[in-house]
Amino acid sequence: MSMRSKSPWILHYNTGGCNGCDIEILAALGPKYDIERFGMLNRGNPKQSDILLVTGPVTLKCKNVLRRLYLEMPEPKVVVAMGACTHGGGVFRHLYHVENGVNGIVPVDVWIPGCTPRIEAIIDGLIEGVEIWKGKTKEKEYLVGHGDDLLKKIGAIDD
Amino acid sequence: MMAILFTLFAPIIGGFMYGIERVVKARMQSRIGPPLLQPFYDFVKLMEKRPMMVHSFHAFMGIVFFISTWFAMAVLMLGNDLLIAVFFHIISILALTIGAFSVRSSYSIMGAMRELIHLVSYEPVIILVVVAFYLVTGSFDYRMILSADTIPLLKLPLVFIALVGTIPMLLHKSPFDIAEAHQEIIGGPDIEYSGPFYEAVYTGRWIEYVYVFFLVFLFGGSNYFVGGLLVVFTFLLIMAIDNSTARLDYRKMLKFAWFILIPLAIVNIFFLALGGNS
Amino acid sequence: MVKMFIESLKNLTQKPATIGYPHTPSPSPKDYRGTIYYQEDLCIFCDLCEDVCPPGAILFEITNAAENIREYSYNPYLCIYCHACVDVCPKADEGCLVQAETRLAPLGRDSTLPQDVKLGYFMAKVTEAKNLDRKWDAFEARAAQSRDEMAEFKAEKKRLKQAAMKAKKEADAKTKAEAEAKEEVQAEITIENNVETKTETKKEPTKIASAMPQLLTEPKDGKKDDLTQIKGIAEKIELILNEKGIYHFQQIALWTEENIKWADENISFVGRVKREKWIEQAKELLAKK
Amino acid sequence: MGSKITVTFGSQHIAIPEPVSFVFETENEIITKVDVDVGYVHRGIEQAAVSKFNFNNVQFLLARVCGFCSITHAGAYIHGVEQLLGVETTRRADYLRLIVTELDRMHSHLLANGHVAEVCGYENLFMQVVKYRENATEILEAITGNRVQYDYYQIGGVSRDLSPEHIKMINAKLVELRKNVLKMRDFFETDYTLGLKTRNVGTITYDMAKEYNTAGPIARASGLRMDARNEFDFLPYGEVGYVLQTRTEGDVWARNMVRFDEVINSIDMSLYAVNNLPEGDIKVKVKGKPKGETFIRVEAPRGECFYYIKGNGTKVMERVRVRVPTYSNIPVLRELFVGSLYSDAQPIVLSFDPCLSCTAR
Repeated sequence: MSMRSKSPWILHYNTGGCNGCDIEILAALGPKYDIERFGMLNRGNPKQSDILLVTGPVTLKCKNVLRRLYLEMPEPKVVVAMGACTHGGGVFRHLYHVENGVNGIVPVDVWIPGCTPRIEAIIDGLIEGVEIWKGKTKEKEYLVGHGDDLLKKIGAIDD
Repeated sequence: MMAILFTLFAPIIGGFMYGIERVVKARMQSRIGPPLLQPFYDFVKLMEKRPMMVHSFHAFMGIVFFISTWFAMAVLMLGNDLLIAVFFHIISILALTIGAFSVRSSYSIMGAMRELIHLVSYEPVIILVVVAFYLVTGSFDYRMILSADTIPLLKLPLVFIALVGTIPMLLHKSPFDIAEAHQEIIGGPDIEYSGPFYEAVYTGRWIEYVYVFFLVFLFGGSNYFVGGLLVVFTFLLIMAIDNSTARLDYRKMLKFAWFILIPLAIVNIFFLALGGNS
Repeated sequence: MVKMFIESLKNLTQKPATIGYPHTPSPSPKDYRGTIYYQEDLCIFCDLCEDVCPPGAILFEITNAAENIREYSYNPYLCIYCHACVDVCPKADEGCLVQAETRLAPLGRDSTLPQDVKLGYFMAKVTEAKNLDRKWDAFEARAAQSRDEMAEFKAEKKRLKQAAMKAKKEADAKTKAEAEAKEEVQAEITIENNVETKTETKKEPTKIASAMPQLLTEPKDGKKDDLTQIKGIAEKIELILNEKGIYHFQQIALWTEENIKWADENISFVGRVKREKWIEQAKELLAKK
Repeated sequence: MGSKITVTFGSQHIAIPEPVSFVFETENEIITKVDVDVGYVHRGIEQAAVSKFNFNNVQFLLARVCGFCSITHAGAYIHGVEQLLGVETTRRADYLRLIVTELDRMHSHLLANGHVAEVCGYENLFMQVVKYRENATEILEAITGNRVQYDYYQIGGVSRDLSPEHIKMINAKLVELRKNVLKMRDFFETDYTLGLKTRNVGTITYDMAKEYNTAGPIARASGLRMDARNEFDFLPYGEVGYVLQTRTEGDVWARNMVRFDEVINSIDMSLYAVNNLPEGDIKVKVKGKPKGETFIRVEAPRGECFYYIKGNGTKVMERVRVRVPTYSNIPVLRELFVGSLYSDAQPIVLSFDPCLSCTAR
């Protein structure tokens, strides 16, 4: 089990944020912080990823994309939400085209505070996510309470 | 006995080579990089993922890729014929491409097409390498090559250069990582594999390392020290080239292989044949 | 290509540029914009920080409208660390609102919340980290409601005061000759009466805003329907409905637009009745019965 | 390989972190048709700026229009409000604003160039650029208190002052950065394989640049002499040695080169400004509420950013209109794709340094 925690692969999706977090993720891949030390790779492929790293307040148009990405990831998986936007929308809270954070769409496991977080905080958050990931199993996770309508549409659960 | 052991441990040796590669690559980019055993951590992680497949044939083809690559290795070590091993390697790549064609992802189909172009580019050179070995040592048997009196490298310098030129194509390294092209088609043929099925493809790639660097090792002949040195040198060279080039277009790869590498190997073999007759 | 080749080999021999962050802590930069800390005994409750906060991460909940007692709450995970609240705070120099140089650690689903008095009442009261943002949503609604109550209370107070003044003036005009002592007693009585009405209005403040549906004190024939059969009504909501006086499908089936509005305000979050089609469902269930 | 393949590029793709969707129809990997959808990031910021926020904290919202050019968005708005209020900022505040704006430009340009190298499959060059870029972000962190979202502009001045230690640190780091940026520019300029991938790829001619109304480094790489820093003097660019940078090739390579030239120029300007910082206050007191209308043009790292703001004497603005450079660069992008290879599509997109969160707001 502990060997598993040394190889988390990341899927990054920006759901309508300001790019600030994405810049910092790119910088975290760079030589100074180098998150590959922990075996983390930015795979960009939901089918081979373990950590869904979400940034942004989830605009209405990104909502279903985010859900699909989450469902395409095989279990065990965790969601790490980064930045203030993902927690209730941040500065975009209650705007008309914004879903007020990630937790209404996919279940969030770790929140990283900050706008934008320091890279040290990103590393901390990913490690925290890995800790939660260690405790998860192959069992299927449904998006219960997170909009079952789409799940029914794609046949993931019965009516 | 050694041959059987070597075949059995081929994935492990390949995994170590991949681990070393990742560390060296990170150091060349002035990073610390992952631990040496990282590929095996990935291995364990992928085994523990929920098996999720597009359809059973696709998943099966991924496993066929792994098995036939390993089988090519086994043929190389036990069947004692280099040429047959080369053809088994072709079968493994074909299995991968057939699997990739069988899903509807456009990235996968594009990756499969590029993979075939890879095959067309490097496989003639490798066959020429094997033929050159035959001309030098008079055998397709690797044991005969390894016990030959001469060091094949001295007679086949241009063939060796051609082989080094094809290694980036075979192992999907920059500048010829066209089929994998992480920023374009995100892994190409492997994109739709996940969990344990991706495991098969991932591990199959490690065996390719052993396969190709074994060919490099053969250039040392009976002098194992020269062979080992060649492997280390080639490995570092490939790493450094990987880190200092951009990805090229597949057209350029095909031109490079057919206009430079194949003539290079043929010229060498031609002179060898002339020298042998006179 | 050649230059990069040489550079790669040079990097191979040199020490990597990576810092060993989790193992060796990296220095916290000076004047870094981090968590906002609050000191209650210095606060003058001017509410300026609440007004200025762009994401609304600072909220004052009015717990006691009569005595104007407010509680400061702050959500560090929603905060954008923009420094605006500290700039606007009149007592920032004395340390009422201070921006620290560090930020809170990431919040895992099962990790304990930071228990710091200086983070305000919300973080102190919430125990579980799971679904923290929804709890904050609920808290925001509660704080807004408390503010409405406060406004209502103030308006009521003003009205009463005016009424009392008017009454007093009229009384003055009418009975100039009457004794002053008697007058005072009368005024006191009216005020006392008003206090009673005040508390009544406070109990159900939203009654005025929208029409209440037909409510029962107890189920008809002593037997209530199983409201959870309606999709969208969980056990918890059923309890709330029962408490309000709704026991039967029939009651829900008879709801009008205004009743739905009432339900939105009093039972669950906005739009739920319509979205989950409670009324249609109730009608169907009624027909089945 | 004769049949047509429809390839989607986005909304989730490793090469471009932002959600944007391109649908390419390819034949032999040559793009024949393009469909662009940029609306994924729309959040309704313009609406919020005139309804939810007061005029004195709209800049915090506008800074989060885009993380790359946060300082320009906040800056443009604040310049406009200051015009409406009739505020004269001190020269020291102007200089400090200029330093932070230019530092922002540096880190944005460097990341953009590094990202082009990354999508060309040149991972090492990306790593080297990011390594040296840290110098710029470290300075920004020390001055403003955050690496990306600075919130440095305030109505009437700036939020923080520079201390002598800061000036010393900035000098040391900028000199180092200048040395390394020159080295990086050399890599980009002379590298053979990167040249194969970037030279004569996605070429915009001078006429095309003019016709399609491009902006920023994209226009300047095609020889169009346009830069809002050259025309407007909200910040004292004339005093610190600003030079307009142009190239004539108009391809991906030229855009990278223009960015490097601008980074060098920005470093020079910042060094001059830091060492010749005028004395004075950093902030002046502001009273009143904005009334009237005005427009502001400032140069974001991606090009010219246009703001139109209108106040009506209340604490909420009446109109805040944002027009961003990427918006005017998208049409020519579509034109470039048709006929180019799919493997060149990523370098072309990234060489535009697209900022979709600006475009859709």
